[in-house]
Amino acid sequence: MSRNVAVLAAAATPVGRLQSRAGDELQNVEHEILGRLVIQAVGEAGIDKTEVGSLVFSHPRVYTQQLYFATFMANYLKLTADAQVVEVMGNGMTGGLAFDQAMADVASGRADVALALGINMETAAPTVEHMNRTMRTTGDIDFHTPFGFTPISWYAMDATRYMHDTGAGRADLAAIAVKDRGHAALNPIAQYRQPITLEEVLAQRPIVEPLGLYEVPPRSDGAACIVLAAEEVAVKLGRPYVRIRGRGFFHEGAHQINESGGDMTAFVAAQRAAATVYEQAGAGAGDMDFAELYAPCTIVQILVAEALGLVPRGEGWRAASAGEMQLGGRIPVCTSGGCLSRGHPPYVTPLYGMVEMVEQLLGRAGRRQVEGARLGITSSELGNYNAALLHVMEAAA
Amino acid sequence: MSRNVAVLAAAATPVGRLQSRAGDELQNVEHEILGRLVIQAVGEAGIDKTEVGSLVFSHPRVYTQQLYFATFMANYLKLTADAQVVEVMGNGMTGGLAFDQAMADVASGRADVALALGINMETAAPTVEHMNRTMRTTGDIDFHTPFGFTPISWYAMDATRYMHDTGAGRADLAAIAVKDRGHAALNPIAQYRQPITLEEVLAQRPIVEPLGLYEVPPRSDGAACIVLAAEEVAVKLGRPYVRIRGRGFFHEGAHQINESGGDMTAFVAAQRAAATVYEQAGAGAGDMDFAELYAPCTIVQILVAEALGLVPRGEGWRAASAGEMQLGGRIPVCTSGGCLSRGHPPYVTPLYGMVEMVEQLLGRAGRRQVEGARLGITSSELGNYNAALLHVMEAAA
Amino acid sequence: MSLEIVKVDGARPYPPRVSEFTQTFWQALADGRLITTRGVEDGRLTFPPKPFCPHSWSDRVEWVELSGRGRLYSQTVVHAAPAAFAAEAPYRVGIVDLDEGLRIATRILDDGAAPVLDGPVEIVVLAYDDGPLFAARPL
Amino acid sequence: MSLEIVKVDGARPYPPRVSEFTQTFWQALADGRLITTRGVEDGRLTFPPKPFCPHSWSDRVEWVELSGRGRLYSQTVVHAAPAAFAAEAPYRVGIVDLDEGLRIATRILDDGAAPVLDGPVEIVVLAYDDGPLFAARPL
Ligand SMILES: [Zn+2]
Ligand SMILES: [Zn+2]
Repeated sequence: MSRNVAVLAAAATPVGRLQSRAGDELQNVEHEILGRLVIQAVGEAGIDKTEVGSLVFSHPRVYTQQLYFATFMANYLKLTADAQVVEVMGNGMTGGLAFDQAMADVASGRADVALALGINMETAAPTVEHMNRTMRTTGDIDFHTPFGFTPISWYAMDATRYMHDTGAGRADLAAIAVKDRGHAALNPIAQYRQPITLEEVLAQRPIVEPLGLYEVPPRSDGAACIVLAAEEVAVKLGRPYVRIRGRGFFHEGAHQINESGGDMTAFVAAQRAAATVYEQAGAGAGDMDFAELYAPCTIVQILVAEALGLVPRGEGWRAASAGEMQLGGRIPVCTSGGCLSRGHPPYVTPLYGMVEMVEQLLGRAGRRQVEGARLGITSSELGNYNAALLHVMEAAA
Repeated sequence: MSRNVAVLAAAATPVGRLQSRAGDELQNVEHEILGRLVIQAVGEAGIDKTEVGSLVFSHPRVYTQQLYFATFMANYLKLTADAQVVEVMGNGMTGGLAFDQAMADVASGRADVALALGINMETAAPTVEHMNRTMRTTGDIDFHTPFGFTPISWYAMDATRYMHDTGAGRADLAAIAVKDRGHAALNPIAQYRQPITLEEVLAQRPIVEPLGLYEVPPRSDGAACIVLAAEEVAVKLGRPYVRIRGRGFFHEGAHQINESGGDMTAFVAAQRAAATVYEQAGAGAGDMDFAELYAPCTIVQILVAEALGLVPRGEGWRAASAGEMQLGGRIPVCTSGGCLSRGHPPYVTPLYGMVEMVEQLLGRAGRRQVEGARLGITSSELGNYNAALLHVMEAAA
Repeated sequence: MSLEIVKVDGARPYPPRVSEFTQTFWQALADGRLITTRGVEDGRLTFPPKPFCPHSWSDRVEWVELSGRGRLYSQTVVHAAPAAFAAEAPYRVGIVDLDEGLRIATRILDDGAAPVLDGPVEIVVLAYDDGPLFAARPL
Repeated sequence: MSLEIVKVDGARPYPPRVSEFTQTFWQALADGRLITTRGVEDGRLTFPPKPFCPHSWSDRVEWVELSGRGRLYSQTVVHAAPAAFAAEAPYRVGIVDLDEGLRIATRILDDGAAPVLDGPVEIVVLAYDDGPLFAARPL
């Protein structure tokens, strides 16, 4: 990076069911929800709207009626920009790419202040119809989809293989769901906050074996806005901020499976991106105080934590069961409650990850605060973690 | 920019009707078309696939069945990337943003080689149905679309106002269509190559008054891939290349109309972006040897040429009628044939503009070669040119 | 300052969405009043109405009634229409600068002849069976 | 090396597209042969078949027949299925490492019991009324 980038503020709606049905007399419209968040976040940052130079949106879902949403929003907010106004799209990485692009605009000097923002509305679409579309996302529609693969079926196959290779049992994976719910119970913007037991998780109906209902993500709507700026802007403002210490990306040139074989549960892309981000940050896995990972299923959280070196390879399930990944443990993971309990509005899920980073690093996470949180890592992904985008951030009080 | 960026090569399919109908036994699939172009462009660049670090795609149309197209393509081509793999979207600016993002990845040092690429397939969708969607793009769906505004209706209102303000007649605008067809006749990848007369243009049925069928863009499919690299990579290769000299962007915080009023035909965003790009390039409008503009209608080409200072404000119609904007004229504009005759596959149209820049600046434009072309400017837009993205490039033989 | 209400048979071809916030506007329109929001602090108008002032981002806004008078800035006739509007084509749309300094886009009611740019227009309510829209009519 | 052809009533729930290039694959499959492409210069296989070698980007490729034998790398049973596949749910899908070193994803035919990972499987043709798919069956 050519200059340091700070995160000044973040705002998000509680995750849940926001989308109106087509016939509803009064409609929840995206621009009103997101507009409010932009004004809130920029206000909290202490920035004037004229200072914003870049608007990087996560592309909205197909259900969003107002198309060319980014430029529509620039008009709605009467927000000029001299760096760029753009929507980015990359599956589960979408929100991460928005953040990353806003960061790049600041780092390169194109903009002094940039917004990464977006809204994901989808819960009014019935799940079986929604899946008719999402099955076309996570696989080759001619050579995978005709067999009936769904997005989370790939993660389920990760689980099957991982259990075979490591000896982990179903309960060892399910422990992640219990832990995440415990975190969500402490997060006011989480979708599911009622604590659950391991027995309850194991008793749920199967969705994609061996994963049951509580081990796969719920359907969620959400919206968020993150304010990034040159560190010199942050310093002038004189308030606590978050400094981005490093960024790593890798795409392994595969989608769901690698035709050349290999260890599917190794999440090679996350390993490679981690090497880069730790090098840039000048810090290693052992230096992280917490991690907010993009992990739509229990198994994914274990595999990403392993790939990032936060827990030993093949031993993540033991770390989870031993409580190492929970608040108060050695390396708290997904203190927000994660995809499973904070909720998973896919295209903005990584932005919710950034929100949690900011809350933790500014010491504003309330009852779920990681004590002494100084350094954290966040992730997002394409496919079955065939690509990973990572950011390491630190508190700059 | 932190380091100079070169364009090494470009490949594109002839613009036309490529999309299959749903029922066709054999389907033209996007990944086969685009995959071929990637291999061709990277091959012509003299680059090995392992050197590519960034893949920036224009988001495909909603008709594209294979979703998460970018990561699917990375797999199809077995192309790893350590900078990013992303789809970008911004209306008529989409292809321009892909190019711009690939450039930024190289400039910042994230990647030594980056691809800007994409495919736009839409012609199998009947126009009246297609417009049911596009009317939701270029306006507020609650406060504009209910009145029946279509994307090109805004340009038509530019024309009405411009004629009122300047005294230009319909024939003065229509002259652009004749000129562009003359250029397209010399372009092997143009969609419409049969020369037309002014009388023929004026005799076409009205589409959005005062514009008739030949003054508005055709429906088109297309695909392109541009190879960008650090200038040091280009120098090492020892072949002619194109150097990017400057980049300008501005969004006026409005969408189609500005609620605060003002001169709608001034294209303020293009004026502001032009000031930036000329400053970065260290060259002015008068230094440009040619321009390849994003101009979906005759009137737009005149107004952008004026906003960029290529012709005097309010006098572009005189310059057009006097032949100044045609090949051999003072400042040839849209030597490719432009949106009207080269064709207009919207999300990749700006990439076709880059293809023309490369052909002209490398002296490979054949019978439509601008003699001594050293410096050129290209544009793309959001809305009714409420935002503009400009690049100035030069030949580096 | 009541607007003329013109009855139109049938439903709106592409009805606007109504949110909890914008319902105030649409209800007023149905009653023959064109209203929008104004920033309380800076007195600046916006259209469409918004729950905040887009100029200053203040959330202190108030509803105000507009005169419904203005001048025609530009216009066109749409011949090639989307499926939703095919039955109405060709139809005239335009851009109007309201006397209060707001630029809006709307349908133009005419007697077939092209209206004169910069000429005065008035806003009328189009009362469809399923709800209101508005339009500008040359004076 | 002919594959067993299993007749399935009805049409494929989500039929693959067939391009001028891939029709060779689908026609062979209908005839009971699993084929793919191999780079002529480096001899490397790819799946699905491609008009170029994805390893070297050479366009010199040739069609070769595969043994249709391999081992099960992983599997799952899909209970929550998209609308297109709802009638078939629950159904088993999996990942197979073919003997030739190619990893593919496909439907798994089983007798109800979970197949053993790393166990041998064979590819069979599912002959639907509207065309073929393939599947793996534990041996
Ligand atoms: Zn105000
Ligand atoms: Zn090869």
